[in-house]
Order: sequence, then structure tokens, then C-alpha cells
Amino acid sequence: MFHQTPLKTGAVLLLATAAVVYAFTTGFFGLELLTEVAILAIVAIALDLVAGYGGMVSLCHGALYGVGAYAFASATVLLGWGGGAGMAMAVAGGGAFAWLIGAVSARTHGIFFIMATLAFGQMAYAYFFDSPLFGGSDGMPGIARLDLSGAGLDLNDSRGYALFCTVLALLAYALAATLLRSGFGRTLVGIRANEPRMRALGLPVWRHKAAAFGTSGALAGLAGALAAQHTMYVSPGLLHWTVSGELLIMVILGGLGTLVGAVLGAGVLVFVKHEVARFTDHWHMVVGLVLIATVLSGGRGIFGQIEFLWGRRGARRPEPAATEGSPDHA
Amino acid sequence: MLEIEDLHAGYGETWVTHGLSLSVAPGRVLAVLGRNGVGKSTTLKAIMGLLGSVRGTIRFDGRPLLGLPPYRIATLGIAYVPETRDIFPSLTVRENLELAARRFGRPDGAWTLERVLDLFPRLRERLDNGGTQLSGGEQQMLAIARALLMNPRLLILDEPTEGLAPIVVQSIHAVLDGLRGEGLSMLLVEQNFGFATSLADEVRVMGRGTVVWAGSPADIRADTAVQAQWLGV
Amino acid sequence: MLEVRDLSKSFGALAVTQRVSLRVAPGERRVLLGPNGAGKTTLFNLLVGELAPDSGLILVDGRDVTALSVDARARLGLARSYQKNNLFAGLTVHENLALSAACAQGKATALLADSHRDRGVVATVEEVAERVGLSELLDASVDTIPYGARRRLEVGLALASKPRILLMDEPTSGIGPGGINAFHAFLHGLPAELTILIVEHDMDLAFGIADRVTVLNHGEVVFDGPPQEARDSALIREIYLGSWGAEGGGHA
Amino acid sequence: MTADASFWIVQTLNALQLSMLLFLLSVGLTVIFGLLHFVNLAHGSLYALGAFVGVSASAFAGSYWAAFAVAPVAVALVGIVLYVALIRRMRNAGPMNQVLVTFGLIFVFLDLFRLGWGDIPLGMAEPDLFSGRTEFLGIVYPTYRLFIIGLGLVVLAALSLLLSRTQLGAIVRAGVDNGDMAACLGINVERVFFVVFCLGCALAGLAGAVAAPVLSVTTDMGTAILIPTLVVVVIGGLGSLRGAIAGSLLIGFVQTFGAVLAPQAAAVAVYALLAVVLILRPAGLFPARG
Amino acid sequence: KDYKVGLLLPYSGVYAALGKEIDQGFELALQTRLGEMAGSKIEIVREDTEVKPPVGLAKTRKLILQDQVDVMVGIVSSGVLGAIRDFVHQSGTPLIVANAGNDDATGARCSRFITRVSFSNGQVNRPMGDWLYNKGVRKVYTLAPDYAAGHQMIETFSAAFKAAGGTIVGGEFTPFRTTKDFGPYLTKAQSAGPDAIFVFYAGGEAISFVKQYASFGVADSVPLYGSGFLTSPLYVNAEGPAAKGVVTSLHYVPTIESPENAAFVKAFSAAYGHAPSEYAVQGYDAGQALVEAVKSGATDRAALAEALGKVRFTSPRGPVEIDPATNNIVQNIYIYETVQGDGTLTQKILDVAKAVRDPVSGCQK
Ligand SMILES: Nc1ncnc2c1ncn2[C@@H]1O[C@H](COP(=O)(O)OP(=O)(O)OP(=O)(O)O)[C@@H](O)[C@H]1O
Ligand SMILES: Nc1ncnc2c1ncn2[C@@H]1O[C@H](COP(=O)(O)OP(=O)(O)OP(=O)(O)O)[C@@H](O)[C@H]1O
Ligand SMILES: [Mg+2]
Ligand SMILES: [Mg+2]
Repeated sequence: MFHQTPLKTGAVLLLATAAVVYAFTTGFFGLELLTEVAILAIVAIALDLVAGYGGMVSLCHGALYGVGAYAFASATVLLGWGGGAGMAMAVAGGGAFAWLIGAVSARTHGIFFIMATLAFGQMAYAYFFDSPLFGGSDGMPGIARLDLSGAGLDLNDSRGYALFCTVLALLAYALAATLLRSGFGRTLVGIRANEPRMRALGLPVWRHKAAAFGTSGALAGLAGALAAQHTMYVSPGLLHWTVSGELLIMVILGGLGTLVGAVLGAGVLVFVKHEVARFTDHWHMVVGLVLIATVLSGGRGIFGQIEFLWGRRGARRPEPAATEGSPDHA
Repeated sequence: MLEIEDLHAGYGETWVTHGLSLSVAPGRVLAVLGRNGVGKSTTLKAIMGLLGSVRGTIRFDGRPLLGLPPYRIATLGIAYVPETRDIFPSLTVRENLELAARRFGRPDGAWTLERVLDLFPRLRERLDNGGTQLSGGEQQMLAIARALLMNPRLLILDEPTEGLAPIVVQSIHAVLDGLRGEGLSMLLVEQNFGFATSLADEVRVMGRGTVVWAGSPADIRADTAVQAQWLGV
Repeated sequence: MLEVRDLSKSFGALAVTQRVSLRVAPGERRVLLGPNGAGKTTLFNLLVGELAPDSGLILVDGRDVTALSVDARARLGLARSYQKNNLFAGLTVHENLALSAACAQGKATALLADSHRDRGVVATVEEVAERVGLSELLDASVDTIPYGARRRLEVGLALASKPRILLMDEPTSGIGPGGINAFHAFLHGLPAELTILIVEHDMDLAFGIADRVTVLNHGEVVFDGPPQEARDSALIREIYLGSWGAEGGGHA
Repeated sequence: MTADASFWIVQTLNALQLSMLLFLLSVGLTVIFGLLHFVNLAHGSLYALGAFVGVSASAFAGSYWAAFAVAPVAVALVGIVLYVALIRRMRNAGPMNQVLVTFGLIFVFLDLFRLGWGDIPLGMAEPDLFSGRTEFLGIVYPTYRLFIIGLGLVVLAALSLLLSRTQLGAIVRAGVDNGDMAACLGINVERVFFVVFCLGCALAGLAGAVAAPVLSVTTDMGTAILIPTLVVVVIGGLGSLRGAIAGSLLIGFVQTFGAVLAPQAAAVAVYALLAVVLILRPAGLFPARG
Repeated sequence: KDYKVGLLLPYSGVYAALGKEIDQGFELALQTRLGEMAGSKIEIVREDTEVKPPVGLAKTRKLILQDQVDVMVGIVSSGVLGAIRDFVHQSGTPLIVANAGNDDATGARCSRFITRVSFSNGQVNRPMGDWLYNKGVRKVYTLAPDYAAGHQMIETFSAAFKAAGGTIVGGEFTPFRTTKDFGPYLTKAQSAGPDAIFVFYAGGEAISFVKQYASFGVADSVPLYGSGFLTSPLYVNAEGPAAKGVVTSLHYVPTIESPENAAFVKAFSAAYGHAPSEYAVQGYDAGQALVEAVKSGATDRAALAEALGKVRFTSPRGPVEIDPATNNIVQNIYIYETVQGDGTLTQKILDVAKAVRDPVSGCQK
């Protein structure tokens, strides 16, 4: 069950501070990376919400993210709407598509759920890949960024945009944390722990699952809109299952079901990849070895391991009171 | 036959039994009683080699069991009926039984498929049903039948009467009584006081991970203080 | 209150429930007996909607609920406990009970408020924990509490949804003589207006609490009457009780 | 389109050929999946390894049959190394860790292939014995493809026989259901698992060597085949031989006839099928348990 | 003045082999023509696109904003080119495209800063239309992967073939990069009864296609024609005997007889141990174009772009120049047959379409 522990709060604040400091000290490429991390962190948070807490491990978050990106692109480029309306469209698009996937797949579990989401995601991918309206395999160019000059912000400046995305990632975290602490989130965890029992207690489970998946999709859609504005271009590659796979890797690497881990995983994967790629074209192997090493050194993900070590440090103090039948330790 | 000395067993970093000692003599039935959660099942799992954290000694016919994998322990002649029954859900009733008979069914074996089915006619009716399609009680019967088919020298039973209709409890009592007559050694963990004491040659009472009382069935039947303190009867 | 008419269910060729009819009055304590495999659990599954009957009707307060889903029936006040523990693994006792209570009190979907801290929910959790003797263990994870405590939580989960009809499937299995005594007391403490159906293999308990006894055999109701009559029935003795209660015989 | 019967016979053979290739891959994956509760996403990489080793072996020995013999053995050996070093440790580590580790393996294999065999796709010649075409039923069909169909059927028959005649089937299923209890019945579950894992790897290697003469051998062929194989396994229901057969045939036919009858939808046909199956049967067509 | 070049290529992913060839060709050009640059040095900054448009764009921003390169070279995938086009254009940085053939890049979405020295999808296939008709082929069936390049290649060929008087009796676009088994399509194509089949496939798909074409025996009755990437020297040996007799068109084959090509093939083989492919030439000519532009005296980005749009030189593939109207290359297209040489397969040139120029369609630089 979710608890916003002091450790988590500390980690989030630390990460946010690090992001801001980095934004003011790095070069253009660093800002690109920071923006990428912030955007991916939002999708990763969205994914952890359903996968880590709702037990709905999804292989379509890339597609949801892509749908958000295309929704923003179509609204602003094809329909000529403003950036704000485009963002709303992306959130709505990602949310609606995800709600549908969640509702239809609610009866499946585990690997079957994963594969069902994969199927819907790939269908969306194929749709955009083949659709002349959205530029087909070549994608859609000419996307403008949100105009916040009224608020004194220039999003066309790399640093401004990176900070904007960082702030939104923080908000996404706050939203997810609030949601998980609410009745809605508690119930979601209950469903993961024992879905049939939740139903027997009177909960219309599929509706809850669909709503959770929809919420997650809306967040992913938001991230998609940010990605579209970041690259000012969208292509069907965003929706491909490998993107979803990488997102899942980020979440597991950071620590599934920790929320902070999702952010951490996004950061680690992006930076490790780019740092390694500077030295060798064979960065795949290095990243692969990093993943394997992470599992072998604990199997809780990065933040999970931090939490574990932190908890152990606390547990060195006197043993907790023994319960009935579980006697003092030998 | 089976000797346990100074056994510490548990799960991960939590220890459940603390220096427990027990022994089952050849041809005898030892009943272990005790409240919920005192570590009865844990002890049995330790014997079968199913636990990661175990210290102490367990010997079967003088041979140390600790460190042996479960399948080696089973082949030494120990059959185990777990409290969770552990029927294989994707196997039919017949396959569940045949799997046990495979290695241990001797032509001259005392227990054959026919004989266990005579014992539990209910199972005969359900031979080709899947394991999970059985009712709770039927699963219990199957678990016992499966253990018998291994023609063991030591039979370990974890609460074999749980969830059974009175009439089935009686027939199982008769079966076990018969086995006792044939000289089969048994280690019986029970909460059903009457059932256990009427079968056992020796009784041990466990409390919080160790044996807190030892004696004969007659002794414990007479000792209401022990019953009240350790069993809540 | 709860009525069943001509309910039937088969798995392939096996008829597990055959034209079962029942009528349970409000506040009644009904005990369901029957040999292993008689179809008691199946009947429960049909009543709460986890299985769909082949034919027949189930009525709650005169309303036909046969076509309703599990959760819809639960919202009408039908709750059950399971023969095999069916808890929320990995969560604490408090969280388990709160999930149930929140569901019943409509707090399960609140977007901002924390249902587990909700006043009404907490009050119910504490009350139920007290009833089933888990007050001390509220913050323990269900994975670490003893089996007996888990059995009690199993019943507590059903109870925390404040049902009007409570179905309990062998609530005392595996909890030992001490637990059975405590359970007896627990039953007596329940509100009189709560309608209870209970499957039991412990005869002392069963006959001690029953207002009325229904006996199933091969999916059919073979007896429906007061407990004393059941004790004396030759048929029931033959198919179920055996030598139970007879001088010197039986160990159940 | 044509109403010609021979056209449909050839397309059916095409579908069968694809099905058998998928079967060789998915049967190993499904059993490992079911038995070890192990999500081996690197199974496709083992297939690619089989193809690469096959290319080298046939080039070295100058004969296709070297690939046929060496690839399964080599991949099984790699499987043993993987099993001892990683898989055994990961068995109880939970599906998420398994995903991470095997995803890591995919990456590692990818670069190993690049380092060992370069970035340029490779090809491999068909065996002389089965080159050319065979005429029958009024059609002409590549002999090597008939060989693939035949091989698939032989493997299928051998596996069914093995599972039904010996108790291996029941043992494997028992081990899948409850390894501890199976061990308590005197079954050396670890050894069964190990053997099954190696067998699965060998079949993947074989599939690679068999596919190489038909397809091109590329570094990403393992990742490309992973999804179709997973789809087969999931549609069929985890851990069951019957499921692997049914899933392979279904996908083989849907993909082939989808390409012929509804080419615009060919790209999504398999996914649409997957979605429909899962909506109607949330645990696949032939779930192994329950 | 010294120049900084950003080399933006896929060094990992499915096109890594192409990236490497282009890189090698580019290096070779700079080495061979170093002396002509009046002491100017060229520093290369390499970045990997991973064949992912967003990555390509991020790397472009880095090269232009952070590394401040004077000119960018590379781009294999049209998807990546589409993603970076606007940014490159707005930043006013010259880009020499060394592969990506999307017609739009020198058509509707052309830019005075983007110069293409490789080819356009249409350019490579257009000459085949006439040529096939003149060979007596009347009915053609087409196959290509279902993505932008596949469509463009087939559409230009079809248009040219129909204009010459032929008919397209059918065609199919196969799912891109997921089709491994062409059996179903081949059977279907054959049953449409064409005189010939014209296809575009590249890389691994080309190998699978050519082998399966032969194994089904389609080649016996219906000859195979295609875009020259089908039998590129990079893959042709993996295709083996199945590629023999296939006739295709391309802007370069290693067997072109000219002193320039002979020197190039010799130098390239000596440096890298294998014969150059068309990709190597593209990289080589990207280098040559850069050298020419530098020689013209251009120093800043704008001047370089200006100069690049006007270069003309003799490439291993023959005389080439940049069409000022589109910034696309004007070059010969070779129609060649893959034949057995001694030991390996080689290319026999059947015909040459001279100085093929793309129509100006929608380009307003
Ligand atoms: N898998 C497990 N992991 C951690 N702790 C466990 C596990 N199984 C049991 N325990 C704990 O070990 C203690 C002893 O359990 P055990 O099952 O041995 O008791 P028991 O005497 O058999 O009780 P019962 O009569 O309820 O079966 C209990 O406190 C229980 O909570
Ligand atoms: N899904 C199923 N498929 C086939 N048969 C089933 C299924 N579920 C139950 N059965 C069979 O129906 C019969 C009744 O089962 P049920 O669980 O209702 O018995 P019960 O009366 O609760 O027995 P117990 O007292 O042993 O728990 C049993 O014979 C069982 O094998
Ligand atoms: Mg126990
Ligand atoms: Mg029951």
C-alpha cells in the first residue's frame, strides 16, 4: 500500500533540486536529456500507478503516450487549435483510449493482461503508421510549443522547456501520490491483492480498473503532448511496443510500486544510455548488463533497494514485539 | 526411526521452532498437539526439507536428513500429507494418484490404486476430474490416498481430519488404526484432540516452538490443566 | 429474507446442486450440513453469484437476484466467508478490514479522502476487530499472523461490510478447540437481526447454534428441520454423522 | 484473386510452414514459462543464436546438416550456462525481475551478435537434399518448406508421445503446479526443470537453424520473433502443449490468409486475433491449470 | 579556417551497417582530398541516431547548439530526416543528406540548407518504367514494404511504366519489417499472371525476398525486377545464387567502368577490406561535396549552404551535380543484372539513364 514516507519526500525533493541545478549548469544536450527524463518520468509514474499498485502491468503505455502526442499534433496542426486546447485533447485522448483498453481487458490478468494491452497498443501503432491523414510512417512535422509568453515564460528556450517539463513531472508525482492515498488508490491496491474478494465485497471491479487505467492513460497522454512539443514532430515510432517495453524497464529498474522509483528509473536509464553511448556503439550490452546486475544485487529495483537498506538500518534496533505463536528470535 | 534434536526452523529471518526435540519409534504413532501457530506444520516442513532456514539434527534410521532435497527424503520412505493438501490442480485425480504410485508402487505393495479407491469410494467416482474441481473434503481424501500409495515407512500427517464430515473422520480413523496395526510408523499433527489421542501411542504438546509436555494419551486425557493451558480445550 | 427455488447446477455430467429450495427467515441461524462433496460450497457460490445456476431462482427480500453480478448482490447485503482463506495478502489486518468497510460505506472510490482514515470506516474496523479478537493485531501484516487469526479475519472481512445476510463456509476449520469455543461466543455476540447461513463439520457447534438445519447429499436437500430432529435422523446418521455422539464412538 | 484449388493448397502449405516454425519456438517458451514460472523474453535471442551458429557451422563444414546438428547443441549449451548462472537464481525472484533480467539478456545478445557476426544480414543455403521443388496434387512447392512442415510434425509427434507415454507430462504439470509437493512425491523437480529448459533452448536453436535458409539472419531477428511467439503462447494458454499447437496453427493461418485476403489489415490481423481471444477467453484457449 | 562536421548516422539498430558504410566513405573522401583544402582541417563529431526520430532530433540540437558544427552530414532514415528538417532549416545549418531518399525532402519540404547527394526514391526507379516496357514487358505486379519509401518507389515506377504504355496488374504492400515470409504474397502475385514482378526491398527483407522468390520457382516463369537496393552488393552474397538474373536499377554499382570508380573501389577496398556499396559512395560523395564547397571559399554556415547547392564534380558513379531548383543530386541511373563473377556475384550493367533529374514538385527553397 502506498505511503508517502519521509524517505520518499526526501528523494523527490532531492531529485527536483538536482534537476533544477542541472538545468542551470548543463549545456544544450544536457537540457535535451533533462527534458526527455522529465517527460518519460511522467509516463513512468503513470505506468507505476497501474502496474505497481493496481497489478495491471501494461505494454501499451508507449501507445498511450503516442496517442497523446498525435492528439496534440492533430489539434494544433490539423485543426489549428491553441496549445492549451491541444494539451487538453492529448489528456482526453490518452485517457479515453486507456479507459477503453482497461475496460475491455479488465477480465484478464498477469501476462494475459500484458499481452492484451500489447495487442491494443500495436493496433494503434499500425493505425498511425498507415494513416495518410497523420503523415503515415513519416510522421507529422511543424508542431509549435505552448505559448506561455503571457506568463513570462519562453518555452522555445531549451532551459525554459526543460524546467516546464520538470515542474509538470513534479505535479504528476503529486497527483499520483494523492490518488494513491485516497479511497480510490486504496481500493486499487485491494484489487491487486485479491480481485475476486474485492468483487465479493461489493466493488464493481472492472469499472474501477478501467477508471484507474484511464487516469494513467490521461497522464501518459499529457506526457505525449509534452514530447510532441519537445521534438516539434511526432512519428508512429512513439507508439511502438518497444517504447512501452523501455518504460516498463524504467519502472522495474527504479523499483516497481514505489512511484519515486519510476522517476529514478527514467533518469538512470536515459543518462546511463547516453553516457555509455559516448564511448561505444555497443551500449546495448552495457545497459543489459546494468539491468542484470541490478536484479542480482537485490531484485527490488533501485529505490526498492534504498528503501530496504533504509528500513534495515532502522530495524537493527530492538526486535519488534512478537505476535502470538511467533516467538522471540533464536 | 525418526529423531529430531534441537531443531531451529523458520522462514527467512524469522525462526519458528527453538530447540525442538522429538522422536518417532518404529511402528509407533506419535501425535503432536498444540494451538495454532506454535510451529507444528513448520516442524513437518523442516523434516521434509521444504524450509530454507533450518538448524539442528533430523535423522531417519540414523541417517541425517538435513540438507537433503525433498525428493531424496521422500525416496527414503517418508510420505507427507500437508495441511494445505496440495493437490495438483492441472492433474486429474487419477494422475495425482498415479504420480505417487509411480516410484513407490511395488507389485507386492500393500497399497494399490484399487485399494485406496476402495477406501475412499468418493474418489473412484471422481477419478477423471481435475484436482481443483474436488470439494475441500475430497481433496483431503486424495492427499491421504496419495501418501498411502507411496507405501511409506513413515507417514506424516498434518491435520488430516480438517474439514471432513464426521463419518469420513471415522473412516480415516479406522484406516490409520489399521495401518498402526500393520506396524506403520506415523507422525500425526492434529487439533482434533479425541481423534489424536485415540490413535497415538505417544503424545507431545507444542507451545511456541518447543515441546512443552510429553506423555501418553491416557496421561493427557487425564490432565485437564495441560489441556486448558496448551490446547484451550 | 433469502429464498431459493429449484436451484440446479451441473458440472458436465455431475449434478452438484439438484432442485434445491430453501427459505431462510430474517435473523435465522441456519446450519448447512452434508458429507464432503455434497455441494455446500457450490450452493454458497450460487447464492453469492460466483457461479451461475443452470436453472432456478434466488430471491433476496423477494427480489430476484439470480441475474445480478457478485458485486451487485454484495451491495444488497449478501456477504460470505470462504472455506479456504481468501484475504488481501501483503496488507495489514487494518487495511484488510478497511477495504471491506470502505466498500460498504461507499468510500472506496473517493478521489481525495483517504478511506482508511475515514471516521466511519475506522469505527467499523475497530468494532469488527474487537468482535473477532484481532484488536491487538491490527497493524500486523496478514502474512505474518497465525492461521487461527487469519481464519477469524476471513469472517471479519465479511462482517465488516455490515451485511444483512452472512454466509460462512466452515469458519472453524483448523482453528482447534480453543478457537471453536471462542467462535461460539462470537456468534452469540452478533446482532440478532443478522441472517446467518453456516456450513460446519463440528457437530457440537452446529447443533449448539442452529435454529434450523438443512442437510445436503449429492446436491439434494435430504433434510430440512430443527436440529434435534437432525440428530435423531437415521438417514443423516448413515450418510453423515456415522457414530458421532454415540457412546464411546467417533472422534469428530 | 483466384478460384484455383492449387492456389489455396499452396497457401495452406504456407500457413502450415509458418505454423511449424512458430511451434518449434513457442513450445519451448510455453513449457519454460509454465514449468519454471519463468518469463524468458530472451527465448527469441536463443533462436537468433541458433541461426547465427547455424550460418557459421554450415559455412565451416560446407554442409547444411552441420548447422542442423550444431545449432541445437550449441544453444542448449548456452542454455545450460544461462540456467546455472541466472535462471536458477531467478526462479523465485518474481516475474518483474525476470522481465528485467531477460530484457537485459536480449540487449547483451544483440551486441554479441553484432560483435560476432557484424551488422550485415547473412544468408544460408538450403541443404542439397531438400533444395528445389516438389510436385504433387497438381502444385509445385519448395521442397525445403515441406521439410520444415515435416520436421514440425515430427517434433510435435515426438513431444506428444513423450508426454503421453511416459509420465513426463504429468510430472511436468505437477512440477508447474506445485514444485514442493512434487518433490515430496520423490520427483527431482530441479532436474526435470533443467532438462526441460535445455530442451526448450535446443528447440529454439533448431528453429533458428531451420529458419535460416528461408529467411535472412539479422541481429534483430530474435526481438522480431519474440512478440509472435509470445502471442502464440498466450493465445494457446500458458504451459500447455495443446495450447502451443493450437496457437501456432491459429497464428500461422491468420497471418498467411490475412496477408492474402485482407492485405490492408495484415499488419494488425495477429493483434486483433490476440485481443479477441483474450476478451473471450481471458486465460487463453487451453489454460494449463484449473 | 577549420571546419566542424557533425556526422549523424545510425551506429546501432537495424541500419547500423549502412551508417558504418557511409561513415567509411566520408572518411575516405576527406583523406583523399585533404590536400585540396588549403590547410583547412576538418573535425568530425559523431552522433548515433539509433534510427529513432526523437533521438535524431535531440542529437541534431546538440550538434548545432552545443557543438556549433558548421555543417551536418548523414541521415539514413527518412523518418529521422523528417524529424530534424524544421530545426535544421530554422537554425540555418547546412545538411548534406547521405542516404534518406524521401521525395518530399527535396520536394514539398525542401530547404536551401538541405542538400542531398544520395538519391531520391523516385529518381532511382523512374528509368525502369520505360526500360521495362521497351524490353517487351507489358504487365507488371508490384510488391514493397508498407511505408513511405515503399510507396514512393512503387508509385514512381508505376507511373513511368504506365506512361510508357504498360499496365500494373496488381500489387501489394507487405507489413514493414514484420514480414519474414513472402510465400503468401509470391503465390498471390504469380496467380495474377504478370509478365514481370517489380519490387522494392532492402536489407534483411531483400535477402528473404530474393531467396524465397527463387525457392518458389517464380523466377522460372516470371522474371524479377526491382529497385537496386534489392541486390545491393552489401547483401547480394547472402542471397546467393537466388539473386542471379535479377535486374534492378540503382545510382551506383561497383562495376562502373571509369577511372574515378576504379580508384575509389581500390582505395576503399584497401582501407576497409571489402568492396564499396552504394552507401559507401553516398558517404564518399558527401565528403566530396563538402570539399568542393570549402574549396569555393565558403566559411560560414550560410555560405556553405549556398555553395553546396551549386557543387558539381565527378563521382565514382559518374558526373554529378546538385539541381539548384531542389538541392537534389542529378546523376546517372544504372540498370544492371546480377551475374556470377569469379567466386562472388557481380553486377553487369545493361543500360544507363544519363543525368536523371527529379521534377520540381512543390519545392520553394
Ligand atoms: N510461509 C511463511 N512465512 C513466514 N511465516 C510463516 C509462514 N508460514 C507460517 N509462518 C509463521 O510461522 C508460525 C508457525 O506456523 P505453523 O504453520 O508451523 O503453525 P502450526 O502450529 O502448524 O499452526 P496451525 O495449527 O494453525 O496449522 C506462525 O506464526 C506463522 O505465522
Ligand atoms: N468447477 C467444478 N467442476 C467440476 N466439479 C466441481 C467443480 N466444483 C465443485 N465440483 C464438484 O462438486 C461437488 C460439490 O463440491 P462442493 O465444494 O460444493 O462440496 P462441499 O459440500 O462444499 O464439500 P466439503 O464439505 O468437502 O467442502 C464435489 O464433488 C466437487 O468435486
Ligand atoms: Mg499447521
Ligand atoms: Mg465446501
